[in-house]
Formats: sequence, C-alpha cells, structure tokens
Amino acid sequence: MIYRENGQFKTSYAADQQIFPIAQDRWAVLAIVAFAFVGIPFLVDEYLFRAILIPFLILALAALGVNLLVGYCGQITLGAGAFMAVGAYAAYNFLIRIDGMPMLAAILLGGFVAAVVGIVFGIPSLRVRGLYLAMATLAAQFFWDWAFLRISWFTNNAPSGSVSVSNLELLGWSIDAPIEKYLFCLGLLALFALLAKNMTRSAMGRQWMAIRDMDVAAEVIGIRPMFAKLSAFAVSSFYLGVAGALWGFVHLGSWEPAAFSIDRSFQLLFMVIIGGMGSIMGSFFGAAFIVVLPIFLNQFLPWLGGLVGLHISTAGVSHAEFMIFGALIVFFLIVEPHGIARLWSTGKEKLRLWPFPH
Amino acid sequence: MREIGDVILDLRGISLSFGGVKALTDISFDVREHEVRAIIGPNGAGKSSMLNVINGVYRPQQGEVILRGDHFKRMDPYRAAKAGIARTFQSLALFKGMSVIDNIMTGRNLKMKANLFQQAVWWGMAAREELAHRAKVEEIIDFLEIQHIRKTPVGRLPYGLQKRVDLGRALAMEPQILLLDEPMAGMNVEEKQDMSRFILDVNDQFGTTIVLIEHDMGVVMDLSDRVVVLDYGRKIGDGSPDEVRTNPEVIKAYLGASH
Amino acid sequence: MAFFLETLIGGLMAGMLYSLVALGFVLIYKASGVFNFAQGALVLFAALAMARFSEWLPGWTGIDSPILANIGAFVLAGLVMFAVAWIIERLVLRHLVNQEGATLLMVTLGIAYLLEGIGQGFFGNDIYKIDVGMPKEPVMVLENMFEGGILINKEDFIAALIAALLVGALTLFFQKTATGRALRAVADDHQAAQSIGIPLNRIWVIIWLVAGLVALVAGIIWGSKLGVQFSLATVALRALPVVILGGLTSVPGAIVGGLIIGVGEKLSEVYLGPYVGGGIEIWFAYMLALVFLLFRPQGLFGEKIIDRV
Amino acid sequence: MKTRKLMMAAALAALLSVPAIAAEQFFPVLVYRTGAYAPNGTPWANGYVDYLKLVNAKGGINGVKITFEECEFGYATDRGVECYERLKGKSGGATLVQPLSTGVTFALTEKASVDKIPLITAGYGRSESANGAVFTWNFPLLGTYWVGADVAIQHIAKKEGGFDKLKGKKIALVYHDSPYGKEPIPLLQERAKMHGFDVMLLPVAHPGVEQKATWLQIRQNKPDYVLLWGWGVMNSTSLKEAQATGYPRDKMYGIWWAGAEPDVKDVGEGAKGYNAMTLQHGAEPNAKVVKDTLAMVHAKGQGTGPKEEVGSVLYMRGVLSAMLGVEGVRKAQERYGKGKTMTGEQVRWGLENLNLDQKTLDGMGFAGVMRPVQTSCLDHMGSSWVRVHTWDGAKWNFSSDWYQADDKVIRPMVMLASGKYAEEKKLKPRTPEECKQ
Repeated sequence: MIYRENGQFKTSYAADQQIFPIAQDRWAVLAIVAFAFVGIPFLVDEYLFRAILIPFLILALAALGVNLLVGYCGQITLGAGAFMAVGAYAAYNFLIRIDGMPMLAAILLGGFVAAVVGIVFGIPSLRVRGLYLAMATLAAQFFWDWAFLRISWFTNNAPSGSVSVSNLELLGWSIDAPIEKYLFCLGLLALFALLAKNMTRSAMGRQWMAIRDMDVAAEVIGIRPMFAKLSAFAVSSFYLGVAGALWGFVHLGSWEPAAFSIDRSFQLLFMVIIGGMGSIMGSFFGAAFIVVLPIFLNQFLPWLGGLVGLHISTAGVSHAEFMIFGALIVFFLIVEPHGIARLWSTGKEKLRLWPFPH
Repeated sequence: MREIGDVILDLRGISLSFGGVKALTDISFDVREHEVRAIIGPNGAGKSSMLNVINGVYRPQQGEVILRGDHFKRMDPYRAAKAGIARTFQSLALFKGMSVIDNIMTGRNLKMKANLFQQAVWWGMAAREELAHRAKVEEIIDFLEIQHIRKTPVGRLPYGLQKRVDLGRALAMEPQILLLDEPMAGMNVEEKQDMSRFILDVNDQFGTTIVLIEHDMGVVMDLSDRVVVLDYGRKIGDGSPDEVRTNPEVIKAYLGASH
Repeated sequence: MAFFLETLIGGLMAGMLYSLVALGFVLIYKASGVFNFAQGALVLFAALAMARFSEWLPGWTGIDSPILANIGAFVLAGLVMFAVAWIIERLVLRHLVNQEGATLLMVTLGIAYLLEGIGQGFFGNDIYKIDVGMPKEPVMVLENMFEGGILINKEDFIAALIAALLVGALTLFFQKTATGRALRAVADDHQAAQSIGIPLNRIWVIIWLVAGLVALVAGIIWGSKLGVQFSLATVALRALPVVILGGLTSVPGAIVGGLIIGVGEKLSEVYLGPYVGGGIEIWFAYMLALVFLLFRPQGLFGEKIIDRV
Repeated sequence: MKTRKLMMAAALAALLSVPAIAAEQFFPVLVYRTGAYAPNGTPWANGYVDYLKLVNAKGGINGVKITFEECEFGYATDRGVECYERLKGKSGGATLVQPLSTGVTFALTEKASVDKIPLITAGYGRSESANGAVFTWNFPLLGTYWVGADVAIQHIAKKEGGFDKLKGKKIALVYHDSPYGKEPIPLLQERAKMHGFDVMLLPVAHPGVEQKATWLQIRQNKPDYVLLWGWGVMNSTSLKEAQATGYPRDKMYGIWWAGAEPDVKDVGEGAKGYNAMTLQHGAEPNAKVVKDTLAMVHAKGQGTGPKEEVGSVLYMRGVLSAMLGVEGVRKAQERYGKGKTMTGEQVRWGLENLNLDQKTLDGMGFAGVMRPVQTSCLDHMGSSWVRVHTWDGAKWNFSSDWYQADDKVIRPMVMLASGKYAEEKKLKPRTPEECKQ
C-alpha cells in the first residue's frame, strides 16, 4: 500500500517527462544520494572506501559509458578498457606537460581525447556489426595496450612504462584522504549519471535506441546511422575516458597499461549485462555486483568452510570464486537475460500492486 | 477538401537486381499530389522493393526518381526523409525496446534542433523542444486512439496495435508522401476497417499523398484513386481501379498466381 | 630470401595451429549460433585432463608404456569432453533457445569461468607436460639452395599436418555421414531441421562434443608445445581474428583465415616490428582482420548479410 | 541462569584476553596461486609461509608469535591493492608487505608510505628504490634488476675474456612487455655505451606464449647472447622456441625470475646449458633451514605445499624473503623492546639497520645459501651478491663465482632516477642527519 502512485495525477507533459515520474521513486533516490554524500562518510572505514566504494564508483561510471554504447545504441564493444587507458594516459599528459593544469580539467580533457579516439575506432561500426564489430573493438584494445607500452612519449619516458600522479587538488581542495577521494568520485558520478539520464530520455537517446532496435527503420525516419553510432561511441568513450583517468589518478595513483587490459573490458561488459542493458540504474547494480562479489566470496568461503570444519586453501577459494562467478553469470542469463535492473522493476511492479494481486 | 494535383513523384525506368536476380525491370509510373496510389501484384512481384527504391533503402541500377522536379539517380533514406517521405513497414520495424510515445517521438527527430550538450543538461531549448513535440505526439496518439498504451513498450503490444504505432511514427514526420507497406496484413475485418478509416482521414485531413501496397483487393479498390500492377518485377497495368480490374494481363497474372 | 621463406613457412604453420582453435569456434557457431568464447577454456580444460590423466594412469593401472598411457589418457579426456558437452547442453543451452546472440556470448563467458575454475581446481594449477613424442629439434632443408638452408620447426610441421588431417576428417564427417548431414541441416535452418525430425538437443551435444574433441587435439598440440597451464586459454584470443577473417560459418574460412593471419602477423613482426619497437603481432592480426572486414563485412567465406525490410 | 551467564562471560573474557598476553606479529601474505603466473607464484608463497611457520615452531621472534593471512590476487594489480587494503589493518596492523609483483609494488609505493608499512621487494620492484633517502618505505633487499643486468654483462665479459672484448658484440634482451621486463633496459643501454656492444630489444606480450616471431628475429640477427627477462610461462616458451630455432641455450642468461624449476621443468633436456642469475641462492635441498623446515613443519603435517617442492629455487626465494622480514622485526625488537609487537614504523627501522653477518646467517641455517646483508638508512638494498647457475637437464647447478654489481655504474643511475622521482612527487629526500634519529 505504501508504494502506490494512486492520486498522483500529472497535469502537464513536463511532469510526466520527469526522470522519476512516481513521487516515491523520486524521494527514495534523493534520499539514497543524500545518504551517499552525507551519511556514508560517517559510517564507513578506510578499507571500505579504498577497496570497495571508490572502485565501485569509478567502475560504475565506466559501466555507464559501456551501457550507453552497448545497452542503448546496441553496438557491442570488447575494447572498453582501451578507452579507459586512453583517458588515463591523456589526462596524465595534460597534467604533467601543461604547467598549472587543474586536475579536474585534465581528467575532463582526458575524456575528450578518449571521445575522439572512440569516434575513430567507431568508424568500423558503420560497416560491420554484431560479433564482427566486437572484434573490431578488440583491435582497439590490443592496439592501445601496445601503444602505451611501446611509445614512451605517452608515459613521459618513464623507463618502466609505469606512470604515477600525486598531490591531487581541486580548486585548492587537496584530495588525499579516502573520504575526499570518495566524495570527489561520487560527485562526478552523480553529475555524469544525471547527464546520461537526460541524454537517454531526449532525442539523442531515442536515436541510439532506434538504431539498436531496427537500424533500417531508423534510417527511413531520418536518423543518420553514422551520426547516431559515432555520437554513441564518442559519449561512451568520454565516460570511459573520465573513468579511466579517475581509476589511474584517484584509485591506483600509479598504473601501467595492464590496469586497463582486456580483462577490464570483459569485466565492464559483464557489469552491463548482469546489471541490465539499456538501464542507467542497471549500470550501478552491475558494478556493485561485480566489485563486491569476488571480495565477498573471498571472505565468505573460508568462513563457510570453517563452519563445517573444512579448511579451504587460498587457491581453493580462488578456484571456487571462478566457478561461482561463472555459474552465477550463467544462472542470471538463464533466469533473467535483462539483468538485475529488470528484476528490480519487476519487483517494483509487484510492490505497486501489493497487497492486491491485480 | 482534397483535390488531386500535379505529379509530385515520378519514377522513370527503374531497374533493380540483387546479384543476378532481377527484382524490378524498367518500371515507370507517377504519383500525383493528394492522391491515394496503390501498388498491387502477386507475392514476389517487387512491390516492397519498389517502396524501398522510392525512399532510398535500395539503390536501383538504372532509372531515376524525380521528386517535385528534382532528379535523383539514387535516393538515400535520410534525404528522402528530409524531403517529406515517410513509410511504414510490412514486417513490423518498430523499435521494440521503446515505449509507444518514444517510438512516435523518433518520428519528430528531424524537427528537433537542440544539440547533444543542451540535451544532456536538459535545459533551455532541449527541454522546450521535448515539451512541444510531446504535445504534437499526443495529438497523433489521440488521432490513432491509442492513449491507453502510450507508456507500454511496443514489443509487448498485439500486432494490430503495433501496426497503428507504425503508422503513428510515420505520421509524426508530418510527411507529404506516405508509403504504406501492407498496412492491413494479418488483421481481422474490424481492424482493417479501423485502419482504412485512419488512412482515409490522413489523406483527407492533412492532404497527404499516399502510396499503398495491399493484398486485399476490396480495400485497394475502395481506397485508391489509381493502381499500378506489378508482376515478376515488371509493370503490367496502370490506371483507375476499374481499368485495372478489366485489364486482361492483370487477370491472367492473378489467375495464374492463384492456380 | 632464405629468411623470408623461413618466416613465411613459420607463419603458415603458426596459422594452421590458430586454425585448429578457430575450427572450434566455427563448428559451434555454425550449428547453434553461439559465439563460443569458452573455446579457449575448453582447450585448457581438455589439455589439463590429457596431461593429468597421462600422469596418473600409470599409477592407477600399473601401465608402464608411455604410449599406452597417452592413449588411455586421450580416451579418458575424450570422455570428459563428452561429459562437458552433455552438461553444457543440459544445464545451459537447453534453457537459452532463441535468445539473442549477445546473451549467448555472455553465457559462454560464464562457462569459460566455470571451466577455468573447475579445471584448475580439479586438475591443478601448476605447469604440466604433455609428451606425445613430438620432435623438438629443428631440421634444415634446401641447404644446397640457400646458404645455411631453411629452418623448419619439426614440431610445428607435424602439428600443421595433424591440423590438416583433422580438417579433412571433419569435412568428410560433415559430407558423408548421416549425423554430419543432420548437423548441416541444423546449421542452415533450426526450425526446418526440427520439423523434419532432427532432434536439436542431441545435435547440440554432438556439436559441442566435436568442438570439445577439436579442443582436445588443439590442447595436446599446444600443450605439448607450450606446456599445459592457465595461459593456454588465451590462445583463443589469437584465434579470434582468424575466425573473423575467415567468416564465422565457414570451415575452409577458418583454414584460409588462419594461414593469412599467421603469415601476416609473422611477416609484420619480423619486417615492420623493429621499426616501431616490436610486439605488434597481436594487434596487427586484429587490424588485418579489420581491414578485410571493411571490404567484406561477413568475412572472406561468410554468408552474405542482406538487409530485408 | 545468572551463574551460567557469568561463567560464559568469564570464559569469553578469558578467550579474548589470551591473545593480549602473548604478543603477536601480523604478516599479510599476498599470493597468486591461480591464473597465468600460478606455477611461479605458488612455490614462492609456500616457502614464505613455511618459513613463518618454522619461526613459530622455533618459538617465534623472541617469543612473539607470527600470525599471517593469505590473500589471493592472481597477479592483478587492482586485486593486489584490494588485498593490501584489506589486510593492512588486520590483527593489530600489518608488519610489512611483500607483493611479489612489480605492478603492485608501483601501486603500493605511495600508499605504503602513508600507512607507514614497509614494502619489501626482494629481487624485484623499482631499481631506483634502493635509495632509501627518497624511497623511505621500499626495501629492494638483496638486489634489483639493475644489479641482475649488471652482473649478467660482467659474466658475459668474463666469458669473452674482458670488457674490451664486448665491443661489436650483440646482446638481445627478450623481455616481458611490462614495467618488470623494461626495468633492465636503462642499465643495459648504459653498459652498451661503456663497452660498445649492441642491445637488441625484443618485447613479448603478456602472457608470453607467442614468441615465434621473436625467435625468428633472433635467428636472423644472430645475437651473441640472449638475456631472458620473463615470468611465468613466458620463460619455458622462450626456451622451447630457442630449441626449435636452434639457438644455443648456453648463450642464454635469465634473470633470477627466469631461473627456477617451473621455467625449465617441462623443457627438460631441451633447456640443458641454460644459465640464470641467482638472487644469491639457487636450489638448496641440503641447506639446514630446509632440513629444519622438513623436520619441524612438514613432518608435523603443517607443510603448506608438497614436500618435494621444499628447497626448490622459488621456494627458497620465498624463504629468504620471509627471513628478511622476520629479521627486520627482530632487529626492531632489539631497539624497541624484545617480546613486543612491533609497528610498521619500528620494523622499518629494523629493516634499515639489518646487519646479518655470515655467522648469524649460518646459525639460522643459511650457510652456503647466502652472503651477508647490511642495510642502512640510505641503502635499502643491503647487498648485491649474485651467482650464476646452469640447468643440466635435471637440476640447477652453480656455474660461477660470486659477483657483485658495479656500484660505479649503478649508483649514479639510482641517484638520477630517484632524484627525478622525488622531484615529480615533490618529496624532500632524507638527509643523513635525519637518518640518525
């Protein structure tokens, strides 16, 4: 009875076009965001910040980027990690090569460079699609893996090829403590999530989804596939680039190309599929699931083994982690191919009708 | 009221083939402003290919399309859309993952001018545009009597309603020429009546020129002003419904096809 | 010239080895429309089974002869692959009929994780040896034509021969046997095949079994070359450009694609690599495949994609 | 009812108070027992943990028991960072960290100094971190990659009959394409300038199973020597390709991470004659510490890995690494109180003031395994002794005398690189005065 929209009549199209048309949703989301900004910093210890929350925020941003491309525009990518790498290394170069470059500006510029690179590697999408396109994006992955290892200019001629950034500062606010890093990432994520939501609910988003659902029909009503696809690549890569820069600057502090390897690309795709393709909320679910699950299993399995008097070795835990992770993916895809976001909305649907079944 | 005007669309000597297979051979016919023009013919006659040539999905090897006096060797879908040609599809080509409103809103795409950044911040022009076009889309929804399903993802709708949404999406473009590819295929009698009414209303109220492919002869003869008959990619008849009905070659093709 | 020939031959042979892995992709995609990202994991799994069984068998049964142990291990590993195929069909594919390609691809990624976990957990995660008596030393040929002759890697040469034989056998299997014809029918049209009474489920078990056996052969060859350990699963990434170049549905495509990619990447690495710092062969293979794709979006031998409206 | 509650409370209190009485020292253990590098990571981890168990079996560090917890990170940098974050605060705080991954070392270098946890990277990590004035929390004990590369060149020069004979020679470096593999390049280039030989760089992409083109190039260019800077499966693949292209294995020299049993085991005879630098020790089945471990740990069924592995090269690397950490704690106790739990900061002092002379080492069972180590506030490496060992088809045998890296070559490079780092990070290097505190 609590979660009902009865009596909420909309008197204008503007009210109907809101991000969360149902009042309860609006309040719940506002409360969660407020809690994330104000509540969590007081409740959480350093480990949670550094090992779970910060990676979660950054990877959620990256997953959002992948979701815009894969979930909304229907272009499969297996090279997401490469665009994170481009963002990270570009931001690094802006920061160290231009005196007085503010950190935030460097990160955003990194995003823009990634967007440009994204457009270039999106060009094959105009001609090839589906699995063949996925392979084209793999080419991007391997190329940039190589480029950042081999072209020493990108790494400021660091002999080892590893670069590092420190003394993060935003308008005089020095971002050192985990809590500051957390708030910085959270702020960026909230902003970019809002922008993404706006894009997807306006003309641009409809163009992307039209291309995804039926590209020939989209063309016939005057959507230019080239513009729609490349803009999706650009926006997606921008998000990935910013996320990559954050991953390098804020989370790792010092990194090498392996931080953005093909494993990362797969991981991001997993997040989108498990979380829910074509759903902003799904990107968050997916990122949370993938970040937390291995850590959870890692701690939970030995404990579980201990309960039944079984000592599980480190390797055993890790193997079990592989198996459970794989099994969960398979299970999810069989039970709900549209991801956690769909489960969530089905649940809401039920709640809306509760306690009356119809 | 509507009054049939000059030739608005003229097709001259169109030939189209896929690999070695000839789909259309040297076909010419014209379409006048405000009229309802039907293309009929047995299965595989090349009717859909004809529509695809008109709005540039297929590129003919020979011939040209003349639209309001502009000659096009090859049309492309974007230019066709800009020039005011809209169409519906035989096998449904709706955007399945999107709601009815969003599907019809895509039809307003060409008329929306806000750029990506304005859309991302949902401010000024972008927000105003969304509102204005939403109002327009609601008009179409009212016209097609599909208010109750406006928020439903089209993938979940029954076939007949999907056909209506398809029409709605085309209408949202405010087209001058509307190409309808078997708008009534697979419908029951009642649905067919509804659809016929919508088509005539569109033609009547907005003066939209309509090019129509249909199998149901009764419907075709009732609705259309002039009819083109295709068989195996060649034109075998052209004229008023009555003329076509008595054309011996047409009769032969249809009898042959039914045997 | 001699060196160019050597590189060329090396590339051709490497290409044959890629083809062997690519073949697994093609078989499964052809019959079930699944792009099987778990092919690499299958190779690892099969090789682990083979290596460990040949190590354990003498202890279990008292067989001394390494040949018998190898044969026994091959049979056992084959049975294991059959079980894997059966379980995958039972627990996974059966529930995913008519799902989208992306979903199926993701499922195989899940299967890959599962296989990697089970394989390492059950068979161990050290580096193991498969010794089927492959010669390791090189031979020199055409010594009277070129100074120093041309070096041929005997092991690769034999591996390439085996790969060729396997392709021949598979072609025969597809053309001449009833099962093969049923497989082809399924590949052409699922529904039509079902309507004439071909049991889809059994066909899927068979095709995954065949792919598993191909993975076993690939695992033995690669495992004997590289040693059996986790990285074996990554050979799948080397085979991907081959599949793409050759076309997802074509067995000959997998072979020709393999040869082109093999030669292309070795020549590029040897002749282009030194100018840009080396290590270019992986992305060069992908770029090469990509360039081909831009001209033929369905791959060299793939079926042409026609848009219907 | 009430009494029972009271009793339970008392029991609980007793349980809780026990650890408080006996001091404990917590060692986080970052390992990789799965994934592409597991064959190499596992024996190291087993040796590391076995040694900690051995110390406990012998009564701990002056009575302080060692506790430890493993965390698997699969050689992935971000997982390694997560492990570090998870374990650093556990059980009263981490004593020190040994990540066994150059990537994780890079990522932790700054975090560790904030958390005040010493980072021991025995035989890996950043070469310039030997400068303790700048890298105050890093300890590349026993040797860095520059030491390894320098000795490799010295050894080659000796075989050729002097450094002047190196002129015009060609030396190829086949390396893992990562920060790890790239570390030796600056030193080799420096030496190449000094002696007039050519360096040919041949990167191999992770994980290193595709080297055909690399070895074709070696066959084409016929370098006089090949240095191998691989890890995991890359090493055995290199040896197999060398065999397949007919490159003489006795002209190949590996770094100490490319000179253990997993690298040559499945190549067997094919790797005969292959050489590798050692981080002092080789395979040491006869060392007293190994016998002690077998008797006091494995015989009691507490062995971490299989018995056969005890004493193998990477196992010994783990033992040495653990020993250095334990000795750091012991040294710290000498100053801050025997039998007490040491903090990370105190352990750093201990590691900076290590002075393990031959007698002490021999007493601990490391006779013949290693030579003395003496660190200081400015020198965090402590020693640069290296030997060469050679695979005879079945086992590793030492094949050279002891070498020491040439300080005249390495020192300026360390100072230059660490100076650049300090400048980038806006760090003020410690002065000798500060060190005395």
